[in-house]
Amino acid sequence: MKIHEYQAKEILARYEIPVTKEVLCYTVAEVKAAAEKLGYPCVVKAQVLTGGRGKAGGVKLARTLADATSAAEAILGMDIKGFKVEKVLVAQGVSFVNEIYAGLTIDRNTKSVVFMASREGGVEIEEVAKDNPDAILKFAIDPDLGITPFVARKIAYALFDDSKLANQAVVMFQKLYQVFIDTDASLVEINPLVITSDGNLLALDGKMTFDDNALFRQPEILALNEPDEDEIKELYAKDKGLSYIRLDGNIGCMVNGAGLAMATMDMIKLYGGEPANFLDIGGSSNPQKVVDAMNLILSDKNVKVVMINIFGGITRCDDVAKGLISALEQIKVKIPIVIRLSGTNSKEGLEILKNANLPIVETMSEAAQMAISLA
Amino acid sequence: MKIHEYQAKEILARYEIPVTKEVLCYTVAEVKAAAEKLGYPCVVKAQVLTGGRGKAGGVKLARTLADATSAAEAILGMDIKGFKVEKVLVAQGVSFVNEIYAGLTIDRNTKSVVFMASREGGVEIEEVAKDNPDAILKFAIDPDLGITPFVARKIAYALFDDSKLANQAVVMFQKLYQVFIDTDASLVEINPLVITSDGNLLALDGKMTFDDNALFRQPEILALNEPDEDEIKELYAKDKGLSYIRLDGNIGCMVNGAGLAMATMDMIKLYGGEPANFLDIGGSSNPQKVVDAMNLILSDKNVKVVMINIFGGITRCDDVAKGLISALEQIKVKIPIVIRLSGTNSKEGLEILKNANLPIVETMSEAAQMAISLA
Amino acid sequence: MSILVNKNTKLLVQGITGRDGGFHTQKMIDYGTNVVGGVSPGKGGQEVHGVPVFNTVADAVKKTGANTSIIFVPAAYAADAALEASEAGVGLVIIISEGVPTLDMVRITPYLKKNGTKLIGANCPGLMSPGEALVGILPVSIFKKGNIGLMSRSGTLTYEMVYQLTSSGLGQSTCVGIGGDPVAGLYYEELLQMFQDDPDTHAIVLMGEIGGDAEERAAEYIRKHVTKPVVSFIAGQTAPPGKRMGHAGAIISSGTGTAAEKIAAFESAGVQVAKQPSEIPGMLKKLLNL
Amino acid sequence: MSILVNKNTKLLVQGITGRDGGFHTQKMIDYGTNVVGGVSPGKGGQEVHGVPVFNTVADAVKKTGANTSIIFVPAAYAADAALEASEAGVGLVIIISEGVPTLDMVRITPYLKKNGTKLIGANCPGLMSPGEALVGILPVSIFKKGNIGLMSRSGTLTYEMVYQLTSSGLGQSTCVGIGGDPVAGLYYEELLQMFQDDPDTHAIVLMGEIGGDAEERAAEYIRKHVTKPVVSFIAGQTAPPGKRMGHAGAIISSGTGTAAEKIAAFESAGVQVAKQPSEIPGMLKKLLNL
Repeated sequence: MKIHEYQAKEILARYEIPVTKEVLCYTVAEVKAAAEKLGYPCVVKAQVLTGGRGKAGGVKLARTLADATSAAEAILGMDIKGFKVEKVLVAQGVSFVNEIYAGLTIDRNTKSVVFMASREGGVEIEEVAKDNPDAILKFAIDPDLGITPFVARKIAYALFDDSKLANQAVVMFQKLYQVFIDTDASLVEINPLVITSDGNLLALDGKMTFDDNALFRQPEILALNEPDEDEIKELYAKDKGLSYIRLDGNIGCMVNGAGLAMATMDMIKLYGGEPANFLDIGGSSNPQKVVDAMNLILSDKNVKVVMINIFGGITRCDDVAKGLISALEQIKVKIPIVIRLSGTNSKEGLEILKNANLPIVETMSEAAQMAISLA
Repeated sequence: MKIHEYQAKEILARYEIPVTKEVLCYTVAEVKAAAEKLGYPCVVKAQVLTGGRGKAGGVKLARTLADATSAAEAILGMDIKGFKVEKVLVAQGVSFVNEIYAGLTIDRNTKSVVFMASREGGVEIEEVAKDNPDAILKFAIDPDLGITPFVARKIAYALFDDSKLANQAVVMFQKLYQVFIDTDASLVEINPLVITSDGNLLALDGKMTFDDNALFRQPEILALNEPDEDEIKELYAKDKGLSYIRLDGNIGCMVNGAGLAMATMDMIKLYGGEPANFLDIGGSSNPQKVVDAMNLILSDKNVKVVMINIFGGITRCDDVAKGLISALEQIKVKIPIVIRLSGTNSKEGLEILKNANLPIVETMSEAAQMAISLA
Repeated sequence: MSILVNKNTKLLVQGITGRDGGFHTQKMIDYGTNVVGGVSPGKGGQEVHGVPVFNTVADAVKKTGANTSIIFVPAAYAADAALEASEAGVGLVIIISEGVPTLDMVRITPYLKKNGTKLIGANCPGLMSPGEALVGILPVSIFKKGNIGLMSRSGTLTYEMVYQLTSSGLGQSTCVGIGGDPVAGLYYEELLQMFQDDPDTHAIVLMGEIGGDAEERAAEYIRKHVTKPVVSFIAGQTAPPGKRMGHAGAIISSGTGTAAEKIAAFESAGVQVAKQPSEIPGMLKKLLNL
Repeated sequence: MSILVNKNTKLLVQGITGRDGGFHTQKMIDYGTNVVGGVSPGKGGQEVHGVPVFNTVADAVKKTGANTSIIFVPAAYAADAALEASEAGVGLVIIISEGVPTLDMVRITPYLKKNGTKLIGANCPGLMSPGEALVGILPVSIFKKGNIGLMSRSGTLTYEMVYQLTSSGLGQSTCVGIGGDPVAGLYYEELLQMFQDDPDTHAIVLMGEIGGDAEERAAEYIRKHVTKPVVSFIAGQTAPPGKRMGHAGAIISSGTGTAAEKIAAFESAGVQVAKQPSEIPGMLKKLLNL
């Protein structure tokens, strides 16, 4: 789950990590008032749940009220990678001498939280990683210890030559790790973390994403969620135990298992078709899921055919078949359906489908080819 | 550091561990009011910082107001092992079917916190340990994990056959460990932990002691301290960086190092003398410490001679010597002093003492024998 | 032979009294897996499908000598269940549960390592050694005893692959679903080594996915340590960038983890990569001269 | 020879810029110990008694190859300093600092063990291998190179004992002050084994204290594993029960840890126990036929 910059910085501030003075605004009038209050220069920043807003013109410096006004007019309502800008953050301009990168994420290889730090902050860390990988320091955090003071010192003295800054960083980095752990984050990033002209550390930007699997125990984080239209559908799906992502094609897919779902999409594309969605009905065997899944697929008006690809493991084929029958009784499905069913209780499942006179094929590639021909 | 039962139970209650309803009382009148409020039967319990109050008559059951009154009159002001009872706890009588023991302490051998549990609660655990050691279950807690739910379940299902009680215990035991960790305890004990007649767990008694080394980071615990007269002296000493325990003899001892201090006492006893105190001036070399130590020794009017036994390691003999001269200038010491000084900078130290014309001997046993002859 | 699970496996089922735990316990018993006990706190003393249930893993291990445990408990409790199995001396733990918080996995990893407990999963279908033991939720009917070792980040994709192999007459030594979560137990490298060391595995199928760099690392490992033929398939070749496809593992972040990068890494390590699973049996037959 | 510290010791001093750290650094250098560096965060680049100071132990180890570290930092920071040394690969850490919270020691113990770092202390005087190295705060003048190994829970009692040994012409291989805290690093058993294995240690002196059961365990260990002569002294024989004598270790709790119990345990393991330290040299001479 993603949150906005302003939300991330509110969390950082709660942990006493210094952030810029700023005001969240929804209208041009609010931006004007905020700019007058904060003084100049100030920065007007689009709040959208996607990266690359800078390049898209979503961040503007304002030296005057007129600047702030025109920035607000330009940014509010702007479209950034399909996201409409509905609010902006007006932040006090800060004079700084240096930009640092500090971020925490999960490292699959060491199976631990890793603290990434670089003296080359202010740009996208992926670019630094590509151009100058040695400029990124990585510290795997022992989960039994966390960031103890000595670990924080190691990072701090690698980033700062000045011991006053290092001391500030030691405190800040320990808090940053605490934020990560306390919120079940998957990313906590301050970029840039600046050294102000008066020699203090300050978070100019903040980014946080969270582990969806842990949201059940993070009600405060969950409350920050602001899903867009597609995400609402995805969340609705998640709520039903489904994993759904809308795509642009016309072949609706219902598959159990993410890998098989991806392979199904690959197969459709391989034979020249276009999948309308990724839809994983997951690893449990509740018939209602199939009903929900069918509703979800049919809510997309582009869908011309539904391809069902079930390989039964924990999901029993007879339950899938019952769910299908039930779904087709509830919803009038006017478009063709192609079904491929195999695995646990497949015999019972196929029997049920045969009785209901539904089209069944044996292999994935057959199913894909038939679906394409019917689309 | 020790605290009273009522203080321990206040801490347990803060962690939502169920404890008996009770009222702390300082006077007979307060006990009467409390008993009337809580109802009968109730229990009147002496609050003293020592064990064995039960055997000493410090715990009495009251079935009527008259009982409560006479219990209060008997217990308030009572002397238990040299501790005067200044307050009592009046606790609601509880009907129970079984008594359990649950306690946490530090185990030197596994170097971890150990959870001790026994179905034979209600008596002193040391007696159970002696008579029926198998009745005490010990679970060393991995410090990296703490009491995770599964560890709590292991303990709970070893103690309880009923799963309702086990479930209560799982929650309680995790909290009990949290109390231990959060407060830097050295002992947290519920004995008895009873199963009430209506099938719930309830702490009838509570005992906690704390790690003196950690009190610097436990201001709330430190605030609970109620030292007696001897302890005030000991605390005063601790505050000065000294470790002092008053004893009944007449030979004052000033020694650096606990082991050497004990060996010095042993030596005095071996030659037929009686030490007046244990006094360790510790491992640093601050001359003021010697002044403070001398003041402390001389505050005991039984002291007839002072034996100073210094072996210099981190404590430099020249500092000790300077401190001695300084102390003797400040205080008019009318009783004889025997000094034995050896180790780091001993040459310089001995030189200083020689100039001040103070009596010096070479070995510990000589010093002890001379001190005894002068006492 | 096989890797990890076989006829000597003495299996414990944690969460045996749940719907899925109970259902798959029956399936595993039907296949001939030696299910020696189940664990469900508060239900000790009961029986499920003739299997005795215990309150704690420690009890169960003491009474049954279990050496492997499969976990079906709800995601919020799965990590603790794995710790419990490890503490009780279980050498191999399989977490089937889906949705285990990542930091829970991070927290338990060092403890399991310290105790020498191998972990498979979470969020995986488990293992199958045809003719030896089923320790998981895989559909047994599609398997056939043989000499292909298979590992996969995806559950159902594994079944798909096994189905293709069996249909082509290629049996399997062991099939391992390693799970799709960001932090998982045994991964490609450890399993590659086990298959390399297993005399009855003649070739290895590695089913990969977009996201992360596990396939790239596997390619490097194969180059250095694996002499047996390895073929691969990467799922998600046509997935749109930046979208999370169910598995947390399957995120294409800028510049790393794309299907193209993984395929290139494999090919440079001498691993053939199939365009669709159905190509793999043919590739294997050619490599094994069958 | 000697145990733990010798001419190959490359010593780091954590807290070198403090009063005690600086003072004892000079003493150790004077004795000939190879002090290669010091650590004091924020003071990297300075020098103390000619020794370079670093901000972190990792830096110091990288630049100096230090294999041992002695810690003089305030008690509240001592455990973290030990973790830092261990993480940086230091194989032997000695905590001199007094007053380290017990739970800090509990927390760092598994980490040091995992990293293979040996710990001495906290709240101890360190080690001395006469003629080889001083790694601690022991007064060098009283030592003499020889063949007696000595270990003690008490600092100054160690000096007293060494003084008696040296006065009687008995030199020492290594003297170890193990510290008097409830949770400490290397203890009697590990050190007994090291002395048993050290060819230049001919006899062992074990200075015990009331409280705990470490002496009883040591007696058991000696019975099973130690063939060299061991003599002992127990401090606190006349201490009143229930009182804490400075060392947290020295508490007589009901029924365990009394001097009488410890003496009985030692004697039944064939260890002679002296009534006062001055008897020990005579006992040793008799046992060694000197």
